[in-house]
Amino acid sequence: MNEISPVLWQFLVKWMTNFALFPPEASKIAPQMDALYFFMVLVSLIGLTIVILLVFAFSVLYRKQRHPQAVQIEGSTLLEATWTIIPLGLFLIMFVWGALIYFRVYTPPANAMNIYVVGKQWMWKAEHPGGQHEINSLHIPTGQPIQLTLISQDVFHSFSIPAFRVKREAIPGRYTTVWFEPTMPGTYHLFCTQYCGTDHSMMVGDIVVLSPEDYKKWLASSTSGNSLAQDGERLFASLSCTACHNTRPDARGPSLANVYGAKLTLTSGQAITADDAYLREAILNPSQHITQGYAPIMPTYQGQISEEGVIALVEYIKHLDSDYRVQQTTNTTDLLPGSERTAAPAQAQPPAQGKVNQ
Amino acid sequence: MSATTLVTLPDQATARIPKMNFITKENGLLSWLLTGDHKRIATLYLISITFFFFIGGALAGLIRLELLTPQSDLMASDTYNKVFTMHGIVMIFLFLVPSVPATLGNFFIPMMIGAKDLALPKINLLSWYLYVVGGILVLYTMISGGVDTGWTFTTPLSTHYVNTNVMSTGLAIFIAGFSSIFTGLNFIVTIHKMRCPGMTWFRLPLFVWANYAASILMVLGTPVLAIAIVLVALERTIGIGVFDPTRGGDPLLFQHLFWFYSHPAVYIMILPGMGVISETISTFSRKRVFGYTAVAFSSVAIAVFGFFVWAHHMFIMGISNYSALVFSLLTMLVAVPSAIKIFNWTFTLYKGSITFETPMLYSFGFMGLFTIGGLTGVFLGASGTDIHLTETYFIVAHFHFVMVGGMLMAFLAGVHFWWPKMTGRMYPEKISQLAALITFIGFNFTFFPQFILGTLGMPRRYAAYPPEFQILNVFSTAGATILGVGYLLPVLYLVWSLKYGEIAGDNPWQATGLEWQTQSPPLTENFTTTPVMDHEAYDYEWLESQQAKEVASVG
Amino acid sequence: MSDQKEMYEMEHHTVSPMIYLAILGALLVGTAATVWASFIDLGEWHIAPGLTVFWNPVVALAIACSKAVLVVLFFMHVKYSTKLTKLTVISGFFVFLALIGMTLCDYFTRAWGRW
Amino acid sequence: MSDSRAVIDAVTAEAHEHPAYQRHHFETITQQFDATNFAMWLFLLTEVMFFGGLFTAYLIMRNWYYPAFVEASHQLNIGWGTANTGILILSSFTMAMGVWNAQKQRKRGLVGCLILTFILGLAFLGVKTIEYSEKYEKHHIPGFHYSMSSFLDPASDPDVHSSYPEDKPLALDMARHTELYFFLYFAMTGMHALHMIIGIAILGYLIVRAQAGDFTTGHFTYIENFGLYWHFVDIIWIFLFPLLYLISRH
Repeated sequence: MNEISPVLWQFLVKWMTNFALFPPEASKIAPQMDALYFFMVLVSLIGLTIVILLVFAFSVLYRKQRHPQAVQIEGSTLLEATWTIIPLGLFLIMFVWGALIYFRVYTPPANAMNIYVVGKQWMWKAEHPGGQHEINSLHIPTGQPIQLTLISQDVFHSFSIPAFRVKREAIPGRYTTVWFEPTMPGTYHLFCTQYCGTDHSMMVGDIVVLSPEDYKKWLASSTSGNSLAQDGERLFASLSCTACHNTRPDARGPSLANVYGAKLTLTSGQAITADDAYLREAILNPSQHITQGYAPIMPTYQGQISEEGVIALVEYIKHLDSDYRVQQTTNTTDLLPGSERTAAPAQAQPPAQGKVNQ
Repeated sequence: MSATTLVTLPDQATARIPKMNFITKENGLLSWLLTGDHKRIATLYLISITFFFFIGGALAGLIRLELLTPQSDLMASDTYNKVFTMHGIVMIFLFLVPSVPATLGNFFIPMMIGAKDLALPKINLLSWYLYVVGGILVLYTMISGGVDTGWTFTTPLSTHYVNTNVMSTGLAIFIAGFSSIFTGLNFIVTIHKMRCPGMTWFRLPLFVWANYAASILMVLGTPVLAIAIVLVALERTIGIGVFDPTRGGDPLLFQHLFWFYSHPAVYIMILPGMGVISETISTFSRKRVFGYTAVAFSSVAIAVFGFFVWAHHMFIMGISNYSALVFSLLTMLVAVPSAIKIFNWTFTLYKGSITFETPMLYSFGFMGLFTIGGLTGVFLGASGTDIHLTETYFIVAHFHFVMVGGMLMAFLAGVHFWWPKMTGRMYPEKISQLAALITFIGFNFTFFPQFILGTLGMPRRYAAYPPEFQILNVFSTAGATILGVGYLLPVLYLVWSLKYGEIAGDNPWQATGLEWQTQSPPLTENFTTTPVMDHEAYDYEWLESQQAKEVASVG
Repeated sequence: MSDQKEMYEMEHHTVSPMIYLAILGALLVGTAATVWASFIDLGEWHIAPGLTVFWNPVVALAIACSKAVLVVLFFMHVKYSTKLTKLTVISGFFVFLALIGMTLCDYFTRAWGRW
Repeated sequence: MSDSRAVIDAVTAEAHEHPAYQRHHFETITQQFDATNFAMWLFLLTEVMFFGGLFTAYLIMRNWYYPAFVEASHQLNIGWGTANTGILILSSFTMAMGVWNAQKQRKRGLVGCLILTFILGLAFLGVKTIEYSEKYEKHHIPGFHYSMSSFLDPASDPDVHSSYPEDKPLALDMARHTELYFFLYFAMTGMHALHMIIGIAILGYLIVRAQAGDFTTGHFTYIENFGLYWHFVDIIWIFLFPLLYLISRH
């Protein structure tokens, strides 16, 4: 064999040694997803076997040589009902099971660490809360739920990590989220799976899952000096946002302290929770997102700030406590998982400022 | 009549092709190009879609060759993108959508219901011309540099980020879309209004039911694609857009409109194929289709439910989770009629008298591959697993199992089945059985590894991929070469048989459809007198008594 | 034979010009009504915070629908047509609503929950 | 099943001669009429779905950018819109009368009605041209030097401002979205006008044929089917009028 075709031989050896039917299960959701997957494979195999066996058996038993005269049968309501109801039942089980997983994957837990990801032709840019920027790679710790807030700067992209069994499209003009909890340190593939133009197949990267200790080391070694919120603060100042958004009694805009997670009432009477998506929209399309009691005087920043800039601003506003000076001193380690949450206001916390809910 | 075949051919020494038939009626190119005869238009369609099938096939070959190695070495990635885009556009809009309806349906629906022609012959011819114009525009696109948006034209990629021939492709699809609308419209009218005396709805062959269901989808779905394409074109030209997020539009709206057509479109593609299978399974097992009504209504059910599932293409694209829930549930419901069909066909074999001519082999191939294709569709319809499997090679494998393993197998089954009727001559049996086998093996070799690739996470539309996926890709490419042989063979021997095939006679398969009760090739008017349907569909006892009567009267 | 004649009669029912005239009148009155209604503030109905029904569009569309129904039934002879034609009209309307309704469902439920 | 029954009866009857206008592949003239009529209805269904995409887009965008859509729609002149609605309804009436005349085989009546319909159709397009040219003058045609000044500063547009004094200046980010309104306005009315133009062209042809007496011999299928098309175009307008002109007044 080896003499006949070394290439083929190499191939076979390679195949036998690397053969896998599914990628590693490196996140908490992966085994759950795989359970459903294997259930489906099993059902499919059984179904397929039944069909093949029946076709084969009938072909042998009722071939013309053995069975020269066909017996005309109209049908059988009972049989037909059987193969309507059983598949329907199985499909409905798959539907419910699938929907449960779907909701799990797209509903991040409250204690998740948030990382922003910007997709653009043809690279992924990840922004850690501590100000670490990465391109086409993502370093994350195990044992910690991680939420990705995705946005695209141009066309549709899709952030896919097969080893985690999660995938979410980064769409232009809107945040989408996905979360996962890595369980196994290692390096995994990151793909862009939504066709996005010429170098679509180059828009790949590595997901590096580290143990919490290694992750801390990595954070320390790759910090750019400023946290994301600090970047945001600079931007906040340079865009003169403080001219209106301040705590003075005659302020033209609402104070933004503790605004994140608060329930706001807009001029249209609509009640809305100030989340990432709201903050982004309020910066880019302010007139639709004016809090009740304020005049629609805020200019739009569409086209003036990049998506990264918006992310920095959102991150800054998120961490604005009543006195934003406190935030200025926040250093990278404060934003580590665990300590971070104490700084950010909890979801259900009522707004501290009276003006917000007038 | 031998024990292993049901083919009954007339005595070859004395048999002649009837002098008067639709082919010999008139001569000259113009008599074809200006014809109103549905059989001639079907022939024109058959030739043109075969042409485009091989163009699409050649592009598929290039894709597989490129994927032989992990690097993008045979082609640069933008060339690769153009190649797979053109492969998709040619195969979907110029082959799969018109394949069975416009050729076999066009030819046989009027004959099956005992009519002289489709209700609107001029519209029928017009729809062929629209198809040709669409095809020429696609060829023009290809020659003048191609287009690299993918066949899905995802906005804002197609509107603002590519500089290739989106406009001419869009126009091509717009025009080809109207071709398909007119075909569908013609079928619906014909089936409603042109049935011969006695041909009630429940005496219609299931092929007619299936095409009827597909036609509903064509008529109601295609215009939405047309308007979506118009909006894309307007956005590219005057640059204001409902699909452009930077101007306040929503790119997901394009997805909604696009998939409102393009999901039903997969049923447009598969339903007529299912109709073919109903005919062949019944004929070669000498039995009425098991549960005729269930099979008929399952076609209609697929057509109706098919309209309400489109957003399952958008589960991970940021539609609301609640509507994902609804669309996922409806997707599960639409899978059921297909399961019913598969089991009904299987039980048609029960207590039959089965022979294994080529159309039957293709039909068996269809049943196996379509079962896999359909069941893997459920993987993608369940919203949870869809997250992992969508946009990977799993989905590529899934729709190729349905479209190529299902539809193309059915198309070949149908072409072989009706070849003697269309041309008056038999195709060579042994080599065609071999071709069916080669196709089946080649197909599985090509597309089965892609399921594993997809599960492993290999994204679709990648010119270059991580090296660990290479082995399976090599298998896939190797299979594709086998598949290529499987598709070339029929062209060769079918053309050969036009001159050298055995003379088939009126009804070589002893089939019951009205189309078999007239001469082959048929007269321009199809029947000498308007037939009267006085029996149920697939009534083999009626056929036998009919033949007994003939023998008696001749004797 | 009688059956066919009946069919023929049904298909070719000639609507009397008086009916056409009456429909014309109704359509013009409808147009006047809808324009008139648009100049009046018909108010709104707060079902829940953020969910309000404005009556003006509802009334305008209701009038438009009734006008369309009149045109379809009388000018387009659907009232005198076969069940098939009626079914065709209804199914077209149904799929049209499915397109709009199910697409809007997505848009209206996007704000539910935080994704 | 009734239609196939009719065919049986027709075959068994076969008493009458085939009229000259019966196409060879139809058994009876009733069948021919039914078939073409049904085909026309199916074609109208495709048209409904074609406009369906635009209506969907309009509803979504109006919901999102309500203030922009309201103020942009104030740019439309309700007077012209109402006039056009009246014209189109009247033309639908004359068309229906045309069909009636064809059924009753009255040639002069038919030709008269068709000509009236033709004139009313042209009148509609004329009014539309006036409206479009107003938009052109105000730079409200999206994509061609689009100007937002009427919305950023309503007072700069005294004609409209006098009728809608309560209109407030829109913020820039909202004013931008008026362009979407006008895009949809032009897409929908333009698509409708295109249907009108096609209709008027066909109408011209039908008038010539009718004058030659082709449709007053009992063969009025063309007239009837064209009537369906014309009424359909009318119906589209019946919906466009309130959606674009009226519902944003309050």
